Amino acid sequence: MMSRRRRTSDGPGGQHLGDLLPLERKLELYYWMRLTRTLEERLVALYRQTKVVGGLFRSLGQEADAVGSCYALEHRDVMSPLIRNMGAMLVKGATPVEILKQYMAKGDSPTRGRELNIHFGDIGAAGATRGFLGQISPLGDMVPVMAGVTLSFKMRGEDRVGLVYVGDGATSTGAFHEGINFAAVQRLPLVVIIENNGYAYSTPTAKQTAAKQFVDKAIGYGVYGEQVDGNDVLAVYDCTKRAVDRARAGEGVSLLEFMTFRRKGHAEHDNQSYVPPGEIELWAKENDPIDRYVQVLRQREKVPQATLDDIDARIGREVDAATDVAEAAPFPQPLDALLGVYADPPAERPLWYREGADVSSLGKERAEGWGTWDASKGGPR
Amino acid sequence: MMSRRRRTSDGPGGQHLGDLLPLERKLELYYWMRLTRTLEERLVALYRQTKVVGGLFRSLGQEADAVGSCYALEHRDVMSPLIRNMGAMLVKGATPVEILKQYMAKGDSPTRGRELNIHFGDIGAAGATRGFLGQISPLGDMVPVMAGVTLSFKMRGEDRVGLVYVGDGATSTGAFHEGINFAAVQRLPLVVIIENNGYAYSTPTAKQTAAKQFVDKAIGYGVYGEQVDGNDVLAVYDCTKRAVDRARAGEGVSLLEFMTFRRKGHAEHDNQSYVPPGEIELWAKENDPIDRYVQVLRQREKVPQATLDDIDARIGREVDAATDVAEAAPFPQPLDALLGVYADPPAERPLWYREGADVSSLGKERAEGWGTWDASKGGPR
Amino acid sequence: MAEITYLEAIREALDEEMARDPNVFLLGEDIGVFGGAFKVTEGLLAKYGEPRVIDSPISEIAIVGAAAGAAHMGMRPVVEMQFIDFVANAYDMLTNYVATARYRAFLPCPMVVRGPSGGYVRGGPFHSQNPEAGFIHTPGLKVVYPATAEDAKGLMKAAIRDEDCVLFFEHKYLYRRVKGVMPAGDHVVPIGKARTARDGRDLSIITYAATVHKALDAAEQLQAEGISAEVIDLRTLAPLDDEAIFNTVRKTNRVLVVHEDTRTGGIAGEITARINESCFAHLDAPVLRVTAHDIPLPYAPALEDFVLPQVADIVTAAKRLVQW
Amino acid sequence: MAEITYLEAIREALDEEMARDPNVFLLGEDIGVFGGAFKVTEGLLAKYGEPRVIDSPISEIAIVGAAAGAAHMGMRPVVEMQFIDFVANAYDMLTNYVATARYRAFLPCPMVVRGPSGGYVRGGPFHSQNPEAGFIHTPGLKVVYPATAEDAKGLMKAAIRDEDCVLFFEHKYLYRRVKGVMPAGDHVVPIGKARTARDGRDLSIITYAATVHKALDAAEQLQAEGISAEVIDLRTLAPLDDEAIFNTVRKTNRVLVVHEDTRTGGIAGEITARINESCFAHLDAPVLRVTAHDIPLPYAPALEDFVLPQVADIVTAAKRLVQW
Ligand SMILES: Cc1ncc(C[n+]2csc(CCOP(=O)(O)OP(=O)(O)O)c2C)c(N)n1
Ligand SMILES: Cc1ncc(C[n+]2csc(CCOP(=O)(O)OP(=O)(O)O)c2C)c(N)n1
Ligand SMILES: [Mg+2]
Ligand SMILES: [Mg+2]
Repeated sequence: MMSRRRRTSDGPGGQHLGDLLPLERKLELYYWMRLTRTLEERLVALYRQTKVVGGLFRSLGQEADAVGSCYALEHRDVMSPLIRNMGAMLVKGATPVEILKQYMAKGDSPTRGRELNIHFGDIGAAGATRGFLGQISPLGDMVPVMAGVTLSFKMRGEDRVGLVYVGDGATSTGAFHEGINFAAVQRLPLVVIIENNGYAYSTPTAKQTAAKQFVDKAIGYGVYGEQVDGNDVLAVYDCTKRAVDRARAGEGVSLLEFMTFRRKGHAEHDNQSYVPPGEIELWAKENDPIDRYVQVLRQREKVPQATLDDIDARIGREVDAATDVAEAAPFPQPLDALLGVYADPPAERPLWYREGADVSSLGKERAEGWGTWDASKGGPR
Repeated sequence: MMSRRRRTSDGPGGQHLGDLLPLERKLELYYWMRLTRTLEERLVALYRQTKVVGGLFRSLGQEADAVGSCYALEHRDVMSPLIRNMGAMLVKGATPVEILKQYMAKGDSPTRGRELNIHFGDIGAAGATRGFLGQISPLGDMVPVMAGVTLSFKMRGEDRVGLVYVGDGATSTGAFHEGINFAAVQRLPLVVIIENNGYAYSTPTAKQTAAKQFVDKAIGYGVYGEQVDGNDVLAVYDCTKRAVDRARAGEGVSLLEFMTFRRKGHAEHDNQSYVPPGEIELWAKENDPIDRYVQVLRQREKVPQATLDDIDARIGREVDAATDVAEAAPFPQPLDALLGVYADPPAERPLWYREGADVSSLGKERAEGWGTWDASKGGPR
Repeated sequence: MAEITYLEAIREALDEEMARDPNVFLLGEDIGVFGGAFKVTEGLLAKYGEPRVIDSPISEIAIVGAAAGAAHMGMRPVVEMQFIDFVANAYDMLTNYVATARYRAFLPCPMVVRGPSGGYVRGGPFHSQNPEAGFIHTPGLKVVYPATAEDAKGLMKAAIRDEDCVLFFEHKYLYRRVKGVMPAGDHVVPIGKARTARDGRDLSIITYAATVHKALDAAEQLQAEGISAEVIDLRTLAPLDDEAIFNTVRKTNRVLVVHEDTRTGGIAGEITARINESCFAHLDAPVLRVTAHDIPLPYAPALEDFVLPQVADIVTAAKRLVQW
Repeated sequence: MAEITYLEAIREALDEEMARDPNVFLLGEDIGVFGGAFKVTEGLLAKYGEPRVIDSPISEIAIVGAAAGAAHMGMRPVVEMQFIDFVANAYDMLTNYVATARYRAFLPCPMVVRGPSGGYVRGGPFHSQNPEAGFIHTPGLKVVYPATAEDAKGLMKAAIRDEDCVLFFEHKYLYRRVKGVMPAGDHVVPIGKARTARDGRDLSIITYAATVHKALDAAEQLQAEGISAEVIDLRTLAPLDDEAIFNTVRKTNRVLVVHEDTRTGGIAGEITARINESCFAHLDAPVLRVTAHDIPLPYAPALEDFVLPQVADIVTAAKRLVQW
């Protein structure tokens, strides 16, 4: 199977699927990208106020890749994000309030304070759920799991497609390999996206693979492959839509490589000392996905600046409102920890020395752990 | 990196590395292939006499691939075989006596009765050891381990190369993937051979991968790839030698695919009902690697039949002698089980209820287990 | 009703559950055309067709992960490890992904991971393992390990119907050696309940799987010497049946825990701790253990038999216990 | 001599051993330029250069497998799991390949697998684990888990010099919170020897890693109520220091085992079994356990603190024990 490559989006004459979207939907893409960025900026502020309990992960500069790809899915389809796909989750229906509550470990967060950051989902029957599946930390594991999700689609003859993201680093895991190979052999309706953002934590791509490009792995798995400029939201949409359509038509797995760049550290505490000087600034200046898309909207689509300003303002209000709700939400009660390890029994019993003990003081220590903001550094700037 | 493909050996005009071997060495190749087959046939007889304690694994029809490839190594190089690479082990210096004792679980077998079949090795400093590393059952695991062996060569600047075999089935494991990727990134002097014998146990290649051919995986790992007719011993030698030379020259990892066919079941107890009728017979008739090589030797190299007969007779005597030695060897003593789990302490203590107990009757039950020959079926035919 | 083997009992359970519930499907290496390395799934491909009996690549991570994904969507996957030893390859997927799914994300994960386990068959270090300890240690998983054909069937049916992931260990030494007559009707054995395999007064032997039969042999020998041993077959290892354990302790006041797994870190330690915590006053002697030595299981018969627990060991230990 | 942290003590050990033996090298994710997620290996790339400090792809199977291969050839690899939680991905390689290498094939496998472990840091279910039980259960592996900076250094040096594979758990809560002055000279702490962290008469608290400090705090509180608690820091979990355990039992006759790991299948069970077998007559009370609940570790502080053992729990359990 040949792998097609598009390093950049087609020029103004190219009539690809992204270009053909009506303006209203093109503005939605803008909304989701801008919301992603604004919400993350809000999270940074909350992190510096020590209101984010654990680490904070950014997708700055990668908003187009997450948003454009997920936008190619239907409501009934299922998507499994990674840490830099908050944008994809928003498109699929996750709300800013949910995300803020998760990061702040609130008791009514989607995981009731059990899991951190954007590790949550809403998956099940088409229509009844929003169709995104929460990740776990061990990288690559979601590929086999999404193979199973799409296997169920195939077995039941449901017209649904799956999409799973992995980073350049995660491609090195055994789980990625076993999962995509399994899906390929079974011709499952699955799109696997490799977000090549140049680094895995501090490790540059050259130390992750000897392949010239990740899309070259497609042929070794016998799947359709395509490489695309991940910072061009319309090209990303176009490329993903094509793969999604293939999957829906029964043509099996696709492997897409999105070329992008991680402009922030692995998490907020990482100062990116390993990145050659100037590289981050260059991407910020010349290849910011939102800036680029604003150009397209303003110049090609003739969208007035006021329209974009209105959207920005709306997002500001939404994020403010969400923050208020999330901040006001209660923390979980210690005894809630006992519920639901199994369906049966529905709760664990407290250990004998806790039976009747006063546990109200638990969780008060601000444990400075890995990746948490050091409060002594001061609040938001 | 381009992958070269040779589905068949070059015609009579092709002057490849295999053809250039002096006749004496060409006859060695014949010797090793014939020895492999004869020794395995002896093992079948012993198996049916219930003298092989566990299962029995054959490489019938794959002798060229094991022998021709390993023959491309130097004494100082290190090779890690799989269950169908007894031929490679013989080339690397394993003796028939060792193999017979292993299968019969003798106390002075290379693993003192601890491991089964050809799971044994002799690895360490160049010159002091024969340079083959015993496998374990979990498939794919030897690829990372051989990456480590060759990493030590690179770190110490030793002029040594590693070679590791995997089956078509083993390519689906996470260990294979992580190991070859690691070796590729580190540009280690490692040759990875995929023996595509059409089946993994009962699973045909089409259910193992959606790729057209395994050699297509080379590009995805950024390594040199080549496909070769695995039943043409000279072509196998040629192809492997090229990869070994590349490794020695610092050009990194190669991925070779050998096209062959497993003419016996996964193990002796497997009746191969899953193979389409006629396929085994066709390979036996038209593509037996020894028959094919005899043709080359007789017709192109003008070797008299008597020369081959002499070799056969010598092999018969060697295998007879080895059988006598192996059969006469003692079984291990129960207490030997306690030695050497750790370097320190050098022995475990017997559990208290065994202290001073008479253990001489242990091991007398003929436990009919998985893959063992059912004695009620009678002796060798 | 005719007697069937432990192995056939498992197959019958799979068959009945596949017939009952279209969401039940099988996934594993060589389980389709070939019917599995031990032929447990033989005939099921012919009966239920390919979408429900899937031959997979050699990919334990993918098998377990795909089962989890399908289980989230309402399917009821039953996956085979060709030998349970290879479940080690899926350890991350099982302990990190599957076991935590319900708790961390309210994801249902009803699935069964089954496979031939255990020694006494000259299988060597990688075809003889009893890796249950690592999973009993993992909150979120259930673990069963039947000793009889009846329980093999009934527990398999319960495992398939369970709302959580059940690791189902099948003892390969028992596959064809142990037989039973299946109770009529929908025979389901509840998970979490132990069984008194033999009534006794003087001491309790708590065990499971192949060593249940060794314990019964030992009890027979002890009887001849006037010692009455009760044998408890745990059947389920997670969750442990505390009530059954404590009841037998309160009855005999002397406990021998027997398992085929290696000694250090095996489940006998956990059982001893629970007995200490809950029935210390009822103990007339320490809880003792008969287990495998702490050694990778060797291949040669004399070595394997030395490492694994034998009937004579149980007899010796039981006598010491009653003489305490 | 200046005080250094637990984390710096580990770095010092790595540094000294790399200087001493050219065969020692480091392998792991982001350990080179970045110096590791927690900066344990910071500065070592600059000092020893690339062939000896290798940044690997995200491949725990390959990292552990390659270490084993290099160890066979006489190298002394020290590999980092970025978080010890990910050692689950290499479970097959460690338990099947590495642990059995010497026994089944006479292959030396001197290597160290180290990584940040443990909770109390709001790391959630995949950055807080204590997976030692699965490895203690595996013959052929050694397991250490230091509680002090001095032991972190001395045990790391011993681990690197050991002829077998040592899993070296580093508690991330202690990394920067615990400090010590390193003994002068070549400071090596032998593997397999426990340490009396506090002398006492009335009961023994046997523990290791972060809960050593909780136990010491509890002992302080108990002292105020007139109860004298001895605290034993195991330091090495495999092989267990039976002598130290039995000595403290014979001295105080009352034992509380404390660990941060989940309860069922944790090492407390093993310790209880050994005490039963060897010192039953010396027990004036059952061996009791204070452990984590059997729950995947949640993220929210109130939940995490509820699941994990706290000082108050140790105090409560200790009082019950002395009143038995
Ligand atoms: C199996 C496993 N090993 C190690 C880690 C630790 N880790 C978390 S993120 C990360 C880097 C991921 O890089 P990449 O896949 O490129 O994603 P990116 O962060 O660039 O989006 C690592 C090593 C992990 N989560 N899982
Ligand atoms: C990780 C793992 N899973 C399953 C098995 C069981 N198993 C042993 S051999 C085999 C088939 C191997 O096929 P292939 O790699 O093609 O080698 P061949 O036997 O054809 O030479 C299987 C599934 C195993 N040994 N390891
Ligand atoms: Mg990346
Ligand atoms: Mg094969």
